[in-house]
Amino acid sequence: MTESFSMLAILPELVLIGSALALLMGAAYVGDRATMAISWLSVVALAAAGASLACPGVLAGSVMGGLFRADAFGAYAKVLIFVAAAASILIAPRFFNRGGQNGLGARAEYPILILLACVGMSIMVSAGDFLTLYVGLELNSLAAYVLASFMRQDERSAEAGLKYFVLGALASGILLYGISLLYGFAGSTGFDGVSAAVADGLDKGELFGLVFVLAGLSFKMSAVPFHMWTPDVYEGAPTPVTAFFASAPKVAALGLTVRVAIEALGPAGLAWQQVIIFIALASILLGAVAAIGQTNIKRLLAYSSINNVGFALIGLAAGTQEGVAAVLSYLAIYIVMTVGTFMCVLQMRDQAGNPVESIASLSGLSQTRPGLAAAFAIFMFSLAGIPPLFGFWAKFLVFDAAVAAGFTALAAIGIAASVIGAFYYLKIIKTIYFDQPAEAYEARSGRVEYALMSVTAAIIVVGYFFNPLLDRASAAAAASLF
Amino acid sequence: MIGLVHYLIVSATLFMLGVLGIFINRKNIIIILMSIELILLSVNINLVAFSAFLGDLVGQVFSMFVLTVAAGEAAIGLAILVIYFRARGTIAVDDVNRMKG
Amino acid sequence: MTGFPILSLMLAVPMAGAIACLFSGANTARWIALAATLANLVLGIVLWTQFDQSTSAPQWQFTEYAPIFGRFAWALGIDGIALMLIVLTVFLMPICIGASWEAIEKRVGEYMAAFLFMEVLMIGVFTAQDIFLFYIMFEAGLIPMYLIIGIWGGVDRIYASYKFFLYTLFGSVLMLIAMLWMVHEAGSTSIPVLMNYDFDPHAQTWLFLAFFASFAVKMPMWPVHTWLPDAHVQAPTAGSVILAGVLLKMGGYGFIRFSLPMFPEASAQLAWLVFGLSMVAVVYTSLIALVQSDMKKLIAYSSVAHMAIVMVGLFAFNQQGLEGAMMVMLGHGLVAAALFLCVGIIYDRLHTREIARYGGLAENMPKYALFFLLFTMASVGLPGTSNFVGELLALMGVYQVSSLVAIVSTTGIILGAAYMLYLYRRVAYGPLDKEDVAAMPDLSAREILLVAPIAAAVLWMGVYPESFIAPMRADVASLVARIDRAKPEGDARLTAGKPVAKAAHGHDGHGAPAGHGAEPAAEHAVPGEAH
Amino acid sequence: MIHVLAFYLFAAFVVASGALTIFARNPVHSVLWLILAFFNAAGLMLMLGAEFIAMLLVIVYVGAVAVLFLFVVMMLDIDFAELRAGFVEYLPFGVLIGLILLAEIVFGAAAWKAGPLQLANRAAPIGHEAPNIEQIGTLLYTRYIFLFEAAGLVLLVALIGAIVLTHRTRGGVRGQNIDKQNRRRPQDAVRNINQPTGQGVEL
Amino acid sequence: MSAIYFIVLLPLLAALFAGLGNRIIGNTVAKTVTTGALFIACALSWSIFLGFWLGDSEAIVAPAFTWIRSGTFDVAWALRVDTLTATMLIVITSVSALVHLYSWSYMAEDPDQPRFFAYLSLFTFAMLMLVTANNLLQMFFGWEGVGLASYLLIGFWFKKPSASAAAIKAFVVNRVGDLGFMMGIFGVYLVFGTISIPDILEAAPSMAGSTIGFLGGRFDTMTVLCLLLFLGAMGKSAQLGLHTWLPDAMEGPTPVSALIHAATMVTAGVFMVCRLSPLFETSEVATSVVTIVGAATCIFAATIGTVQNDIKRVIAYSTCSQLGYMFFAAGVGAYGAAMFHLLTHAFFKALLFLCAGSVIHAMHHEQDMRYYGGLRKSIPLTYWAMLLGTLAITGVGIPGTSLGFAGFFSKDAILESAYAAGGHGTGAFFVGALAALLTSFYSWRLIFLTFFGRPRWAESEHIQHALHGDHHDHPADEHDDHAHAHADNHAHDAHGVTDAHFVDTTGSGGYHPHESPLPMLVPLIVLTVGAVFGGLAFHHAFVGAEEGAGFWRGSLFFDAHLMHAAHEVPTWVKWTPFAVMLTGLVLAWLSYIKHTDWPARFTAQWSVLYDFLLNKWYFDELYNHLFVKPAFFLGRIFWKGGDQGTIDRFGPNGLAALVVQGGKVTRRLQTGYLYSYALVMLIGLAAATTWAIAR
Repeated sequence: MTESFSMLAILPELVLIGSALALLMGAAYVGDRATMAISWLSVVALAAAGASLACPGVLAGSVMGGLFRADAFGAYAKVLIFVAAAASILIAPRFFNRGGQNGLGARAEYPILILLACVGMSIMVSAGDFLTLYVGLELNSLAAYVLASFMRQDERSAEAGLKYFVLGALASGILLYGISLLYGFAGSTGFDGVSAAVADGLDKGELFGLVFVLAGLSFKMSAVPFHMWTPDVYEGAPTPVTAFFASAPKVAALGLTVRVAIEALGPAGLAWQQVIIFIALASILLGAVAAIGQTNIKRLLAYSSINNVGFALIGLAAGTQEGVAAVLSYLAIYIVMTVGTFMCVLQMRDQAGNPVESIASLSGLSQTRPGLAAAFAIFMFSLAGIPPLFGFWAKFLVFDAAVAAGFTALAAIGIAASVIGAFYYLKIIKTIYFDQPAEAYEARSGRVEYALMSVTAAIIVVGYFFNPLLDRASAAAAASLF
Repeated sequence: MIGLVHYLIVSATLFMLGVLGIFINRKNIIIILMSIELILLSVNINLVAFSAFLGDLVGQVFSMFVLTVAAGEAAIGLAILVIYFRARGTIAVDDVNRMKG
Repeated sequence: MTGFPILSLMLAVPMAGAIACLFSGANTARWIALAATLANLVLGIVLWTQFDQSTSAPQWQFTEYAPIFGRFAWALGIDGIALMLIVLTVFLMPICIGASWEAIEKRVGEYMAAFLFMEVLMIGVFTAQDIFLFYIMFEAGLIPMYLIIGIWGGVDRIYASYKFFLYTLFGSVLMLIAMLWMVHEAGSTSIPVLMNYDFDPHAQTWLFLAFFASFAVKMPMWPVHTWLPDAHVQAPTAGSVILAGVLLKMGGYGFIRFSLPMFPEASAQLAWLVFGLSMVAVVYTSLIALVQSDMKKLIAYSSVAHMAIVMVGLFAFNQQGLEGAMMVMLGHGLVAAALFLCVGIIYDRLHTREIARYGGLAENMPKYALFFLLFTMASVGLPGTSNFVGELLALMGVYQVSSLVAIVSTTGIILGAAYMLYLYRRVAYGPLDKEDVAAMPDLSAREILLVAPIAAAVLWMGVYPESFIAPMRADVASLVARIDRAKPEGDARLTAGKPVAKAAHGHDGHGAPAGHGAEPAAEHAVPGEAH
Repeated sequence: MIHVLAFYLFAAFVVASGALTIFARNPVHSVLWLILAFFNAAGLMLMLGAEFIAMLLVIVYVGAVAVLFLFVVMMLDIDFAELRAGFVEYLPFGVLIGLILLAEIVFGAAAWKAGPLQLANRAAPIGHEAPNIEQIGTLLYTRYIFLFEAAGLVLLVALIGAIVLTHRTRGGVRGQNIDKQNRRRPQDAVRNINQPTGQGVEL
Repeated sequence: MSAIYFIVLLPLLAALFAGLGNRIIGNTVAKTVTTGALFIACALSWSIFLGFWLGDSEAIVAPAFTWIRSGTFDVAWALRVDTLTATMLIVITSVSALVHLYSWSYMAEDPDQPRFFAYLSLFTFAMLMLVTANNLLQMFFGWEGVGLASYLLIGFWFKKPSASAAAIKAFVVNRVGDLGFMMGIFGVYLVFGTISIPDILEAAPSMAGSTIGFLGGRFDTMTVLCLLLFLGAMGKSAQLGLHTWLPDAMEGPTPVSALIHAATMVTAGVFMVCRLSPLFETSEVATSVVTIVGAATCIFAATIGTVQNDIKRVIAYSTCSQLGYMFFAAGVGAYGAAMFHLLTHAFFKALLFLCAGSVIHAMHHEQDMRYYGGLRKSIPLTYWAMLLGTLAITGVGIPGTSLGFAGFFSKDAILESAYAAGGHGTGAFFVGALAALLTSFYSWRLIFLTFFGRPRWAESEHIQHALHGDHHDHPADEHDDHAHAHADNHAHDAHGVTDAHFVDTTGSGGYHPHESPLPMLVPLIVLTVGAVFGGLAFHHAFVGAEEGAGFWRGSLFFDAHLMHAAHEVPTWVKWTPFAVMLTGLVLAWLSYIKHTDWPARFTAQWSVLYDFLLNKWYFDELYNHLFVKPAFFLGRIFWKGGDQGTIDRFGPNGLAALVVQGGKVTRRLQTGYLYSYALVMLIGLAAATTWAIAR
């Protein structure tokens, strides 16, 4: 292993780390006055990191003795992560400046923590070894714990952070325990080694390790039954953070799960597929059922994200290259929808500019803010998976993969359950379009939010034209795992 | 003789104690944090034991990383605990349920 | 055919109109919508006239193909069956716009946009040559309809809109799974290719049931019809018109385009299910229609009964049944649409759909009464009107399969007469003793412009249905040929006659049946239709 | 023999003190039990030949983490008497589940060596030519250098997090401003005046 | 012979013109155009008929254009003219033209005259389409078209609830018959592969004796087909079981009753059976059924006719009864006789109805004969016309000679044929004879009650209203006993009878009926001519054993042997009709002239029988309980209990409630407590581990 080679392979991470450190120094010296600049610089850094993926030699394959995989799969996931992270950074200043009940104002640590979380997620999706996985995951998690309780004087934010932390730590404990079992029984922490070990028969210890690892990863993905933290954390965390949680870490966690499942546990397919199928169906069902009756939009979106993870996992359950490609496409579309939806949520502010989260306050939005209402409706229909919006295509792909792999019954049950999900998305549209107008929201929208909302909505509407591109990208990414 | 399985049993017991510690007490969040440390300890015992019996150093290296991260986790956890206490004035587990449903 | 992408243009025109409507004021939106729908009507007529009906013509015409969507393609093309349904759609759309001209006062731009979008999707459903493109268009129709019912609907619009949406969605999703399976099996997303692919008969049953779930809800068939009365009643007039006029036809179109040609064995095997449900539907919903006190609900239930006749026609596996089913769909599209318009016209005046609130309208609204009567009679299936031709052929078709099904389904004409005339009696006949009813003015010029074209079409279709059957003939024939291998045997099983028996009767000479042209009794082969 | 005895001693202590950590009423006691558990665990590790990890455990955990806990417990001036004693109502159920899980894990763990030992997959076999710490060091700084740095980032995040969350500027506290101190010049601070006699001093 | 196009289309064009022009063109134009068109059509029809009667015209088919083509099913619009059609043409156009004319006066006060005339012309068009049909479907078109016109005309005074109810009843009951007709068409197509009438008639004998599966059983093919088609005929011709609509149809204006419910439409069934006679001849069962149904209807309707008080209802039941004659004539194979009776019946029954209309007109829309009496002096022309009509219907004539009124020839031909045919025919003969007795009785009863005795109209509310000058001019309320609005639609009211204080010495209450105006009388006179001489003129052609075949020229199944046999029946058979006619006359005379207390005594003595007859054998009640009420009841059950109570409750609503409930449960599980979250995770983990162990 030549070091220069490896350094190029981790170029995106290096870019991020470097800029995070530099910006941290800057923030320490200039203070919170520089928040805007640091935010934009962070976005630039993310863009640079993303762009660096295009450098020749970055996709070096397995480097550092198998610890790190700089492949197309990782690159694909990283692009999604960076995009989502950039969006979360951009929308934050306005929220913290005006929305913080405690008047703390925007703080420079926010973009930096996100950058560091991105480093963690980058490492996660490129992990080729359980040790890499663990470090990346913890880097991300620690930043996430902090971000969840970022509005530290807000009781709910603190509670969100606390719950997230405790349960997250428990989950990583479970994960670690599983890793230790796998290590002991497979004799290696490397994915290749584990793969080689499970290839010649799966003994009980390895199976236990597998179960524990999947349980730990399920927590990260917020899949049932390890989802319990999600609604509370989504509700309590500051909205930009929630937007972040709902997007980038989902990609990282799902990407990681896919990689572990295929690269490390691939030969034990039959075993983990059953677990994943159960998790997927349970997530779809619970996400749909529990969302009904929610009154808080962020909470509802939390259940929605659980629901969506279930759908994405159906692609993984297929266990085929096509299925993995479907998961990746799903994630891309999901990111666009989620970011867009949260842009809409961020514009829910009362006349005084304070954030509003109750669904009832959306009543009659179509008459007071038609543009916002239309965007909201587009995202809701899309999340419900109604064509011709792009969200349908995401579901289409995973079900296609499942059917192709012979899981027709799974696909049928899953898609039938999606109808339940449609119910609560419709409820929001109903509130927006059919009900009598409630008190109007603040008329002004943040330019960034509005732009992002419009762009994402446009993508959702004309998404099918991206199909060839998306198909090619996700197919290439998936191919690198097999 | 003392074999690997002995260590694994000790570790599993510790693990279960840690997990139990999280949900059986209503008293104090700090104890929950300590339970987490117990879980990590059990993992470390596992790793080191496997490392020794496999004759492979990776387990010990892994264990070091776990230690490092655990320290960081503890710091963050306590920080969150502190701000929670500041905001709510309590750290009783029973009181941490402003958000539910 | 012409290289000009007329089908894409027919989709683009209302699409552009819809976007324009979203951003314009009320009055502008109305005119934009009218212009767009009229333009599409013109295009539809062009399409009809340019459609090659000769026997040597290709089945699929005006085809377009552009693989721009990755896994599926922008593939359009029509046969005669689709052509007629498109013509129906473009014909009804301007009428819908006109019907909403004054009735819709709030959020006109969005309303018109929803309707135009609806038109895009309806035409899209009928033109799609790619199975996934079809599905997308098919499902997408839920969105505008949901909004139309929910925003501009009646008192219980929210319940109705939910029910409409979720019911139909639930039906459709299983179909998607079946489609995915089929595409993997056959390796093509092209509908024409799939129509000629022979699926394993065992798999066909499942596929058929999955498609059935979708189309049966859409049709709607008993017992999954209950969304329809609610949706119809709560939708604004034009919404009901489109629902009854075109949306229901998508189910029938689905059966004719997918279920029958793709799964002939399963269709034959499960025909008893279709027949059973349809027979129940005819009697059950007709009786329910009899006791309704809400006009729209009554007509909605009558739609269910009519659609049941479509179903029996479709599963008759012969030319008459299929053409009859298509004709019922077209005829019902016109007649139910017109009846909803008629209801809408008086609803606009009195703002109630309660039948008991009306009475004696023939007195003060003679023109209205005339049109209403015409449509009532058409709905009843009076010969000379559109519905008769279809019902006759459909029932005739199914009679060749089962006389029992035919006879039970035909009771629909008795019950249909009962509930429709009972409705007409309560609305138009009787003393004009309510002041507010008496104060209602007769049809305005705009309203006459709405109903008169439908009336003309209803009569045209009744008197010279050849215009409508001819374009479909070759396509139905090829479908019949396709499904012939699975054709169930009829219950008639006619035996040969014993003409000798007749001689014993003892009459000779003058008694010989000497009909038109007394040719000697040539040996009369039992015609092809009878085995 | 001594080996077995030592194992059981350490094992018993680590389990017992772990349990007491959880069940102790007073959080301070809990922390102390935790420390004891760490010590015994370090003993177990020593027996396994992982000297460095054992030392690390004592230094890092006992020296830093546990003390941190203790510090926080003290700092959060909690009225321990008020903390409700007792356990949640579904404790038996939870414990039952826990025991089942434990039994299952043990069952699974006992399967070790049931299959062939996977020695071929080892990434870093323990050599005998160098002491444990040296081997670990070599490994850390070569193969695991990237992750080692990343672990540093983890700590950095923890640092930033802790500061971001808990640091607050209190009113009334006079902090030291080094920059200001450094910029201070004598002419700013000192005023030379010719003090006439017989007059009061002007301050 | 393209005249046929004009004959058929003129009424249609006139109808469209009058109907669409309606109030724009005004009454006079509408009346003139429609009546004019009908008279032209009538003239053309007679020219065609004469061609067949006297000349040697050949049957032709005048094609128009394709109607329905589907696979091998090919139906074209075409107009067929042969003797049978020509006969129907003259019946239809003549009666229609006369009724048009009659309505000028009768409907003079109605505000909706263009509509009325449009309907009349529309009816005529439909009827013509029916009789000129060359295939079963076009016949069905006409069939339904006349049904529509009948519906519209019965409900012409749509403000009266009874009228609109009667209209619906007529349509729906007819639809029951149509169900059979449609099934018959389907069956014919299935069996023969075509529905062209000449083709199926030609092919029919070859199918005799074959069997077909129908509703799970196996039956003789031709029997099934014939009976299905006959069901249609029963509905249209108000045969027993499907007759209930006809008496109610009298709610329509009287000219309508004359045209549709006496002369033309109701005979369509007979026409159909005759048109398809070769088909029916292939099935003995079918002809037997036709005979039995006809005979049963014949006697059944006659019994009811004897006790009705409404003048129009008496005639309506009489119509029903006469239709029964026609059917059993057809059933025994005497199709010529059936058609003959159809023809003569058209004249005398139209005459009777129009006369009744004239009476009603004179009596200020009083229809109850109990309030008539002694009218022969006030309205002599009507009296004489009606008397002659009655002589015709009762079949007065001298057996063995060629002297007699129209009904004499036709009814005797039927009875003799029935007797000659033997089998069921013999029974039909006796039933027919008994019915003839009753016919005679109720016809004379009508005459006596109306024109003889003392005036009894002082009690009539209608007359009262007329006298008291509640002159709201709405004929729509013609029969409405409890309505206050009443018509003074006639000239005589204009000159002040209103002031006449009535001294109830004459029973007239001071009201003096006047004879109807000329447009009403002219049709009466013309029809009287037909009723008197129709039989004499045509009996050779229609039923003559020798001439018949030459006249019909194969347009129906003409059984010359039977006709011969009919002429040679025993003398007592020939005299029976005469005898029973006389008996009926005497009975009526005794009851209503001589001993006017007899009827009251009879009703008192035989009240059960009387009520049974008065209530029309309780058919309406039976159907009401058997069909109408259960239909509404079931409808409500299906709606409330089925759709709402079961399908929705357990279907969408049930699922939705289940899901919502599930949502509540899951939300309750989401307690917000850390430890419960951890517990759930633990349970998940334990479950997965258990699965791993068990695997």
